[in-house]
Amino acid sequence: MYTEIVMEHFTNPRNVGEIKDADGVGQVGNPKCGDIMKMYFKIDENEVITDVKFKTFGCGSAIASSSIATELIKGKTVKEALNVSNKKVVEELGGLPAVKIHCSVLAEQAIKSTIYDYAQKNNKHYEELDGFDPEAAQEDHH
Amino acid sequence: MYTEIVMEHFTNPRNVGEIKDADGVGQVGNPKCGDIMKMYFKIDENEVITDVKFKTFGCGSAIASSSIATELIKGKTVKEALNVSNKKVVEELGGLPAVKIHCSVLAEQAIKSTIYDYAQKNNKHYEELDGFDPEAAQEDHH
Amino acid sequence: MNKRIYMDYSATTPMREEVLEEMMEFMKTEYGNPSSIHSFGRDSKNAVDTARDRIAKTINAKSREIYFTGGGSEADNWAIIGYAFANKNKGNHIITTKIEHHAVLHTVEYLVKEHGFTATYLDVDADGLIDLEELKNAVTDQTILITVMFANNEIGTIQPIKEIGAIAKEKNVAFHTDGVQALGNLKLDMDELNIDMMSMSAHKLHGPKGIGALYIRSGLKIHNLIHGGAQERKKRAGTENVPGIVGFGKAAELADESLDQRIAEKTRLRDKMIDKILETVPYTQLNGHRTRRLPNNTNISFRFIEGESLLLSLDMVGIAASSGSACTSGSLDPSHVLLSLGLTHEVAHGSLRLTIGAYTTEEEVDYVLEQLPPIVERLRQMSPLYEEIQGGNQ
Amino acid sequence: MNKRIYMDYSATTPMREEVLEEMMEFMKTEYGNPSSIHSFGRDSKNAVDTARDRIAKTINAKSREIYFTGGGSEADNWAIIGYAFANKNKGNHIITTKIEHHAVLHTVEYLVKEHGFTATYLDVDADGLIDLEELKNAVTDQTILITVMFANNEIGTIQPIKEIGAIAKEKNVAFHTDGVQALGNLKLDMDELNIDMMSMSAHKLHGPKGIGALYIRSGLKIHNLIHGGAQERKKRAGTENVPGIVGFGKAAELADESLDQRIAEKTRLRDKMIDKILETVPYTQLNGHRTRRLPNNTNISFRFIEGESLLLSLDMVGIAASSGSACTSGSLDPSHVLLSLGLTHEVAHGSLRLTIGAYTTEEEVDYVLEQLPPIVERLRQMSPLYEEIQGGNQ
Ligand SMILES: Cc1ncc(COP(=O)(O)O)c(C=O)c1O
Ligand SMILES: Cc1ncc(COP(=O)(O)O)c(C=O)c1O
Repeated sequence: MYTEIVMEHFTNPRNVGEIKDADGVGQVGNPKCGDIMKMYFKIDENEVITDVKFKTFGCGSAIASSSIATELIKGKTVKEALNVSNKKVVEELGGLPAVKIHCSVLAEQAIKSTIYDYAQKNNKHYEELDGFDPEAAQEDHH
Repeated sequence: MYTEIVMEHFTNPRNVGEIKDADGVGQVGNPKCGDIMKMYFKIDENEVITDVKFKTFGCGSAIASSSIATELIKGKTVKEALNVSNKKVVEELGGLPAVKIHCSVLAEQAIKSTIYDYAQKNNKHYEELDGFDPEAAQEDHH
Repeated sequence: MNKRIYMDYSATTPMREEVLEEMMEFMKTEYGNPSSIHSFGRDSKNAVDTARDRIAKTINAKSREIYFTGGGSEADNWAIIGYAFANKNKGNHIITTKIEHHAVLHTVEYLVKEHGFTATYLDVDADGLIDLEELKNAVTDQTILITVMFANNEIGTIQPIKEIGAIAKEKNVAFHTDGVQALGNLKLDMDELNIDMMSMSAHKLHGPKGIGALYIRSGLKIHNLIHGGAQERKKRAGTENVPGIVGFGKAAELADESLDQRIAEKTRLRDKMIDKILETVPYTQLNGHRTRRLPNNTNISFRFIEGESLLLSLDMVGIAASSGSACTSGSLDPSHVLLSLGLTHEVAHGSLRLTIGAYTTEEEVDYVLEQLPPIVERLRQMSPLYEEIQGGNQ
Repeated sequence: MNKRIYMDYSATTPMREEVLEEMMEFMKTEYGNPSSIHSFGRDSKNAVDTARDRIAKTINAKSREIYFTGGGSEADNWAIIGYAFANKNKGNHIITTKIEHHAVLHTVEYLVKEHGFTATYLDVDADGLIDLEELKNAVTDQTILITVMFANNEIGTIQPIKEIGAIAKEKNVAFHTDGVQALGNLKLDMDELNIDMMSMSAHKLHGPKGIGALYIRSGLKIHNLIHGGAQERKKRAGTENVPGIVGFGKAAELADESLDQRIAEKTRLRDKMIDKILETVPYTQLNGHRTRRLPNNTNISFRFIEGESLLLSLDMVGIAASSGSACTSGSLDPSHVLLSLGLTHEVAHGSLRLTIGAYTTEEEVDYVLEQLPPIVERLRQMSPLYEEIQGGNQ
């Protein structure tokens, strides 16, 4: 069902945890659907994401997607992080079953949602976030 | 499916053949239904059936029923032969499958039909034959 | 990790050795078609007859009331569709429950959507039991069939079948029960329970897959579901799956032997499992009735975690189990059964079903009890929902 | 008499050793339910996928167009009932033939009798072939489905499937064919032949009993026959018969290997059998087309004798065969197929079907050719019908 990479990330997820004084916190999904992803970013003055943590309630692929997504953006700039698509997540995981693609979408949205929070707090604007609605991202993604 | 007695009579049927100068010849059943029984009787002046032969087109139980029926009446009087019922045939065979009971009925009717022929030729009357219709006995017995 | 501990006996079971042994002859030398009159065919036919007798005996029915099918789902479909079509002149209303297996539920829904029938889906209480008064009140003059499962495959709850049978009889409505999980786990008596039709499936009781049966009370009017040859007294066409039938017969016989003793043993292990888990892991709840439940069923919700990741984690330590989480079924919602009990989506997603069987040992149960709590804790540590609660508790 | 010579391969076949071998793993250790996500389940699921690929390849279809069923009869019922109900808004007319297997014929009759459909039953000529013009003329604006069998199980006649497919396509009507006897005996290509649905059954090609498949062209609208779980991409519910599916896949693969060579060999033995019997036994006739017939089928009527007694006599010398006589089916009339050819009841009663398979040897054929004539003669000597003819000839 899952690729070895997915299983490896599920078994040893990178960057699990919280950041108490995070510069951005975002949460997407909802318990009704069975997936919630929460991310915490530390972002420095150069808009580089210096630290990332996540917590995920969800299936194996949701946890693996969170793990790989946080790896992909750690050390990257906010701009770069905003360009990490769900396709990229799927690619890096070596593929996901069709019914699990939404987990990768959730990961993409968790990144966006966290940066949105950072942008709000710091009065920043990123055109990649135009039209992004953090409320909607808490709805059903199936 | 069949009892050993049925199979034995099917394999080694008694009294197969014809009697050229028979005193009575009867035939029942028809090819449409897949069973025809023909019997030939020699009957002496004391109304004893001294010889019996049969020919049968039909399934295993039809052949076995003919065989046992001819055995049952050989050496018997006409009156006794008229009292051989299909039940008796089934009994002697150690039973027949439900769908094959009609074969034993056919055997009973073959006896009647042959005696009917004898009675006609010799101007005799047997009350056991009242109501017996040799034409009808050539119809479907299923 | 080479350990493989199977705790998913309600999904399917390994065949007993004696079952496979009896099947082998019919897979190797006695391959004849039972409809054939030559010796190959007659030997197969005798074997089918013996199997039918064995199953009939197990459930106190007559042999001629047992009809083999390709599985439990076919039996459910046949009972419901076959009875509904054959009796639509009497009425078009069917009563069932919200917690039936999909083989019943989707079949009833199909009749409603496509063939002009109407249905009442009875609610269940928090333990998964239907209300007998509600059932009685649901019967109208259009009602032709009541179909209520014997025991639920997810939560193990056993319905008051005898009482339902009595109501059906009193109201002159046919009563079908899905007995797939009950056969082999409980004592079943068709006459005592007033059952008109019961579905069975061999692979749930250490028999082969792809073979089931429908008990149909003598004289009941029912259309065929599978038309064709004269097999199964003209009620179910298709060359008989002789090895499967033989295996089913043997499995039923074995299940019936020392049934009481095995029920007691399974119940003991089940209770140990339930009690220990509820005791050692916080934020848990048992799903299904505490005592009126299948002797082999443990179903527990672990809050703040999702079932699929729990199953994967258990699988990595060699434990095979199942869950009512949506993620395990490919559907959007978690188990309709768990939701019918009143569970929230979140709690339903975090359910775990552990079902034991003839080969389950005490060591296996102990191993599960040892492995499960740290796995749950690890997943909770990753869960944002647990974080909230922990935060709140601080 | 310990000799057992099996000449009834069209009724069912022994499993090939390689088939049983592949099944064993799934009957012993890999017993998981393919719907389960743990390792037991995943291994089973992979095996099911492999089997599906193998069967798809054999008939030049896509894997996702193959749906497993509990046998050939279920496949026929599903195709016809499922398609008819799903398309009844388009029309209610079905075209079939008078020589279909009962799994088709009784299903069509059921739809006519109980569900408001109408049907045309095409005649066949003396060889068992339908008339394509008659088919074309039978299509009305109400016609939704043509179901014509690929090759007949009794007389072996192969229909002009490609031409029928072309007519169906031109008239925009779905085309189902019962391919149960064709698979393993002929080269089948779903695309080339314009087939929309085709029924298959594993036990006819040295696979296990109780497993079949329906090929359904992608996009075709069809109702489920068996509702319930999400198996078979939600089209056919029920826990997968994994060993059966694995065995079917292997059997299909083996049948496809060196198919041409095996067709040639079977054809040679068949022709020897037909020619020798017609030559050595008087008052005989071949049933079915002389060349457009299954490579394994010999069907001959022996006048003046009845089929069951012929079968019993053959069985006593160890030969297993079959007949179209009424006595062998428990029905009142001889085979509807033989009667449709124009045979009288008497001649139809005297039919014998000898069907060969992968294990048939030249010696077996020779043994049959040696045993058959004296048996026929012996039965004829007992027959009053033969007496008449003999008398006439004197
Ligand atoms: C032409 C044909 N169709 C359908 C069937 C039914 O297949 P099964 O007996 O596997 O259900 C058979 C064999 O019995 C057959 O020969
Ligand atoms: C209660 C219940 N009914 C019906 C079924 C269907 O049986 P099968 O999968 O053998 O078709 C199952 C198991 O899957 C079940 O647990």
